[in-house]
Amino acid sequence: MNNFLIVITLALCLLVFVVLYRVVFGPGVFNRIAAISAIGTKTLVILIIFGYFYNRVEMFIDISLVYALLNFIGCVAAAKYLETEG
Amino acid sequence: MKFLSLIVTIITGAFLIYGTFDMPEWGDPNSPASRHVSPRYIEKTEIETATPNMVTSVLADYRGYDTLGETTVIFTAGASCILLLRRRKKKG
Amino acid sequence: MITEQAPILIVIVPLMAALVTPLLGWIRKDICYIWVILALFVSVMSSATVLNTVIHNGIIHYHLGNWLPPWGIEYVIDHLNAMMLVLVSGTAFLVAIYSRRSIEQELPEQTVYFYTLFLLQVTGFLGIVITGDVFNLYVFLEIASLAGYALIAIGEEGAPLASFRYIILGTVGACFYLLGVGYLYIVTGSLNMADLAGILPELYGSKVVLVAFAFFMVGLALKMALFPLHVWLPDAYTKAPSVASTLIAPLMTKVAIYVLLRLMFTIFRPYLSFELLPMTKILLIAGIVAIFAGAIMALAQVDFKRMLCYIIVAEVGYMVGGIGLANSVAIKGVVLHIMNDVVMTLGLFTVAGIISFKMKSHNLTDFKGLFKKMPLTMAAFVVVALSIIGVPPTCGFFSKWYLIQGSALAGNWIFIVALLFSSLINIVLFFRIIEIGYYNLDASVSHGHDHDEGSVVSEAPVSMLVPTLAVAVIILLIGFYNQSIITNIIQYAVPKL
Amino acid sequence: MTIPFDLIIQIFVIICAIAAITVRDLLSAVMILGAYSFFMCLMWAQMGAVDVAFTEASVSAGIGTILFIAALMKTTRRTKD
Amino acid sequence: MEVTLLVQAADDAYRILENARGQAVELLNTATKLTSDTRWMEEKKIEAVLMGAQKKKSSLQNFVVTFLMLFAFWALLSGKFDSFHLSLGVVCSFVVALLGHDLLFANVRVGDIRVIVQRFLAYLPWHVYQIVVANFHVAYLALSPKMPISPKIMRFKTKLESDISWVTLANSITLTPGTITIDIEEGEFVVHALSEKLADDLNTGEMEDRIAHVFMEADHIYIQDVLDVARIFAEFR
Amino acid sequence: MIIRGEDIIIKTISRVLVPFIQLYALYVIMHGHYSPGGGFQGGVILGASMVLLFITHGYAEVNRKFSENIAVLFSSIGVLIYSGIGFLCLLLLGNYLDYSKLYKILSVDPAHARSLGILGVEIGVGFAVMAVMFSIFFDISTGGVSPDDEEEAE
Amino acid sequence: MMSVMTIVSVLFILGGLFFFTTATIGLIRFPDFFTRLHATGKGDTLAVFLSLLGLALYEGFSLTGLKIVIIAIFMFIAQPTATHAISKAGLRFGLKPWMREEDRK
Amino acid sequence: MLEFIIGKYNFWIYIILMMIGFYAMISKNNLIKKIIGMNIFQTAIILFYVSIAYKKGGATLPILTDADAHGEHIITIAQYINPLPHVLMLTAIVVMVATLGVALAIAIMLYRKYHTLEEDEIIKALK
Repeated sequence: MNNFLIVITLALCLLVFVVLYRVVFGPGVFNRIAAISAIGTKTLVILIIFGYFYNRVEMFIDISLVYALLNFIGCVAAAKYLETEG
Repeated sequence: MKFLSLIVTIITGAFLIYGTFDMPEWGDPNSPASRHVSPRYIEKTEIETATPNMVTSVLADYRGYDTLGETTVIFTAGASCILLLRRRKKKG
Repeated sequence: MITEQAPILIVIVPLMAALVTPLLGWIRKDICYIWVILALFVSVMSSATVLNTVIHNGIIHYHLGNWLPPWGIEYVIDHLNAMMLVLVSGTAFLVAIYSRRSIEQELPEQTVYFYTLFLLQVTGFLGIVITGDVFNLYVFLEIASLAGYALIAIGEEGAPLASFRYIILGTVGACFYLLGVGYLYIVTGSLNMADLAGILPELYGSKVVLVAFAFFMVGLALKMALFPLHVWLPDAYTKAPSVASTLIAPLMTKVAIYVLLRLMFTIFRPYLSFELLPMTKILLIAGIVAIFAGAIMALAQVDFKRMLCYIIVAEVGYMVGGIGLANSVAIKGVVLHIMNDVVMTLGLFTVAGIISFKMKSHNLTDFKGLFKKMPLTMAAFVVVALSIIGVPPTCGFFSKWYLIQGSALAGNWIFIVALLFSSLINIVLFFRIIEIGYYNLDASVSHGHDHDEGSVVSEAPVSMLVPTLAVAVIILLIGFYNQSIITNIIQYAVPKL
Repeated sequence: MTIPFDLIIQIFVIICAIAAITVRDLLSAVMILGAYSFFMCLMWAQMGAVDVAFTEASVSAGIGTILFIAALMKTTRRTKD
Repeated sequence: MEVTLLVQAADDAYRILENARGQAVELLNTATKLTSDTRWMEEKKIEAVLMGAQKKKSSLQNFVVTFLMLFAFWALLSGKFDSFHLSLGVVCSFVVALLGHDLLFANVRVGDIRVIVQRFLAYLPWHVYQIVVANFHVAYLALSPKMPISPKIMRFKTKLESDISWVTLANSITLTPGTITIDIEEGEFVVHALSEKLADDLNTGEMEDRIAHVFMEADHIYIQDVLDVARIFAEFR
Repeated sequence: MIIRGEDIIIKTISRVLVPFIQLYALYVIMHGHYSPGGGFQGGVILGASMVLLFITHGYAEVNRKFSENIAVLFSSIGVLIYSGIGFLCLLLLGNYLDYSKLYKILSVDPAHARSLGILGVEIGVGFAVMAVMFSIFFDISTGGVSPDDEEEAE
Repeated sequence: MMSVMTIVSVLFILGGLFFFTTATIGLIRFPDFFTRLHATGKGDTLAVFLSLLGLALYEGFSLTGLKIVIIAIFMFIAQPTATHAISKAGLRFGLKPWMREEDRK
Repeated sequence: MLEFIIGKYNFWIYIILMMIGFYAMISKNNLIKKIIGMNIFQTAIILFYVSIAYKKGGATLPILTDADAHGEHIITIAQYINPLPHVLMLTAIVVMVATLGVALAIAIMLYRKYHTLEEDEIIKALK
């Protein structure tokens, strides 16, 4: 099971790498924000899998919850900013 | 200007790399950093402070004064922002 | 019990008072002034108690949270600390008394938060001076810096930009310091100064320690505005509100030099600095360059406060070069000069504050005819100026004398030349001002006629005048009692070389 | 763990850092800085520093980004470099 | 059967009363001949009475329900059931409930919550099925080399009334195949659809009906409103 | 009453989420002993929940619950709780911040007194950080002028 | 018994990975901002949900597993909302949705 | 040599990050870019400290497990990651965000006065 999770994590890292293309080159700020929130979801899962590697999942859940929460808030804040500007 | 700052940056970086040569092996459990002060925190946290999370016990108890300073830093930042930006309310 | 707990009261009373100040501001604004003075008075009394205890009973150790040193944080107060504590809290006390009218004029709306940050700034300085833990020092350095950024930024036109540059360079300095702490931690595993001093000698050959030392040096040089890294200082101090510059200018650089002394003589042994590394040469060259550059640039200024800023740069050169001389006479001179320089800079900036309070600007031409109009202020100014130049009965003479003696002992003649050159420049600078103030009476009278009666200048208000005169008196007192200060305090503060 | 996940994340971090200082649009730079902080947080969780990761996720990536955005709201997004 | 009758009767009564109220307000306005400014104030007052009647009744109830939900959440998070931590939990949820009970249930009548939860759970399987279909659809689009899409923006009006049901509908639309909600303007949903066909699926209104059912809006239970309006009507008389 | 034309979705979702976020933040503060977290993190999350309300509901809604003056009060009180606990230890004849002396008034053994002292300190830190984070956000996002005044000025 | 749960959780996680992949490919391949949001908004929500559910099942029925489910529920609420917020901002900002050539006429 | 390079990759990465931040801080013209550089610079230092704390060989988080907390095993030092650098870094992160707040406040002040965020334009306006 542990090896399986390592493979999953590597695959997710690869996906994150692919999404980073949109973050770095994505035309305009909107694509970047969308890509960043997509990265957020993937890293959320990676974070919990790290918890399994350490055998202390309950410690990592709090972090990933905060992670999800603040990703959401940041996204909303950026959206509000663009709305008021446009 | 850009060129000058690049030079400064590279010099600093080279100096840092120079310092890295003598560092203990990365992640070595027997490095001095892990052997000198921190063992007490690991071994005694439950006995002395009844707190399983060492980070919390060190943060708020063993080195609690640092944390007081840190909270003061936060307070200073808040007061600074008020001083710099806030304008007085118009009465009425 | 009070004497036992006095060390903590020095820091914690201004801190707690700062927390209450915004709440008091809701009730009445005037209370804040009295409240600040009260808090600083307690702090001064506690530090005087501590100094007394240190002189009689030796070094004080205070364990915060009752944890023993390498694990917890401790205060270590020796003679040098105790002297610095009295200096810092005393300066802050005098500036607090002095601040009232100036603040009312310059920042009528922001008085409450100004006083809050004032107290926090003092807390930061005191915390830096008193602590015996390298990381704790960083935390309080940040408190002092943050408060300083804000206090400078609310000044006149151009102050925010100066403050922004100060933030960038100050953060670089603080981060370099933090990096140095990290490099020391990785090879020793300790953060306590005494503990580090015990462990480090075995590691002096290590490149890590060397890099740590270098980063400490660069970081502190940024904070103390040593010559090539001084670029933030003149703008920041010139454009800050006069009370803020009166508080920060005497203390910030001197506290950084105190940290440098701690670092070179307590954490690292002099052996590392002076025998393994060519620190003697580096510091001497840096000091000499700073003295020449500061003096020459001071000569070129037409703005009084800006001129004082370059004098500060030169004075930093004195002290750094003095440390570079590496003998006990010179170090004695350096410690004495830290003390004198705090007092002298305080005196200069209080006078500058009075001038800008009365004239609404701080150009050199504002001095026209001031001897007639505010004789007491100008008398104090003359005393301070004489002291900066180094005329015998004032305190400035003695520290310079020790420095010259030390450099003669070290056989370094260039430093003596630099000192004399700087004194010469100071003579030119201050006599020019005194001349403007004394002889240009007629011009100023006609000047006054042009503007009508409203601009007639009289003596400064009492709350500003008293601290200024007190500074002048202190300068003379230190001059008279310098021998007993040296035998009682500074002698023990100087490390054995 | 035989696979150096921290190295992989560090590569992401460096990409983000370079992108953040080269992008010619401040809002994009700020958002990329947010992503940078989140990667940092991930790395520290991987290194076992859960408390630091928690703080980084909440303080630096969360509030820091929001403060940046609020500041941009009061100023401008455009920049020359 | 009886219920249906009752509901119908109530509905009729409501309509009548609504008319009557409108007339009353109009009468009031014309009769008193107030300036436009004060007339606006009067309308506000009437509205306030209407709202206040609802709020005053349910404020305490809201608080208790919020408190219980929060405490359950706390117990789930904490996982420590000794008396010290439980009492901390009570204090914390009390404080949060005190500050936030008007947030959680701003526009929901508390009495209905059990039914809503029941129906919502019944709604979920269909929703999850839709989501899975949507994902396979996205997968198909992303992987197909030609990418057969022709996006368009469309608008449609909804018959839903409370904000929570709007939000549920909007999020459901976002999660179902080929459509995302972009905006709600004046009760009109602006939807970005990947193709014409998917947009048409939305227009059949199946999802809307289901959500209306969940939030009890198809039932037209307005008894509370009827009573309130009647009372206010009586006051005006 | 639904205000039509405004952004109902984000408003409603944040309205529903905010109490849970706040409770979660309090959980983080209170459980710093057993899991990652503590005063800073919890305080920041509390501040973030306020910020979310501010972003979505506007100034008026937040001002009703937590105005900028209350933020100043809270930040002072937060740090005062911290330094006050330290001072209390001073009064109980211990050194500053020596929580073990609190056992005299808490009737537990010194180790648990330290644990409780840590809890109290964390609560103080949480208050201060929440208030300051909100205050900084308020100052930066509005430029220090509360929107009511701005309207009056215009 | 244990192995059955493990297999189920593995299946869930693999499903999550599959949808993550398709969402990412969609994010890269789709022609414009709004269509990309289709990919992230739908794909990531379900993918996170499935992955977290799989991990929770692997953990077993404990408080920890329930907490993971809480995160999943939170994402389920937050992800569409965030998508909506960005897309609305994009529309208000004046981004033109991409259209096929024949539709443009 | 190769082993040396690979064995300490954390340190190389932190140096690279720090240099990126440092370069942005001193060479960029835009104030916000400078602040971004400052943020990266400080984060790099945090990375350095956290790298110090790490222990290879199955060390776990600096939070006692239930079994260890009740004294069922003897706690060995190698079993837990060094908590002290983490504590220091919590402080550093908070200092970082405080500095960020003040710097942004000053940037806003400057923008209010000069309507630009570029340093050279502000200097031009000052003269």
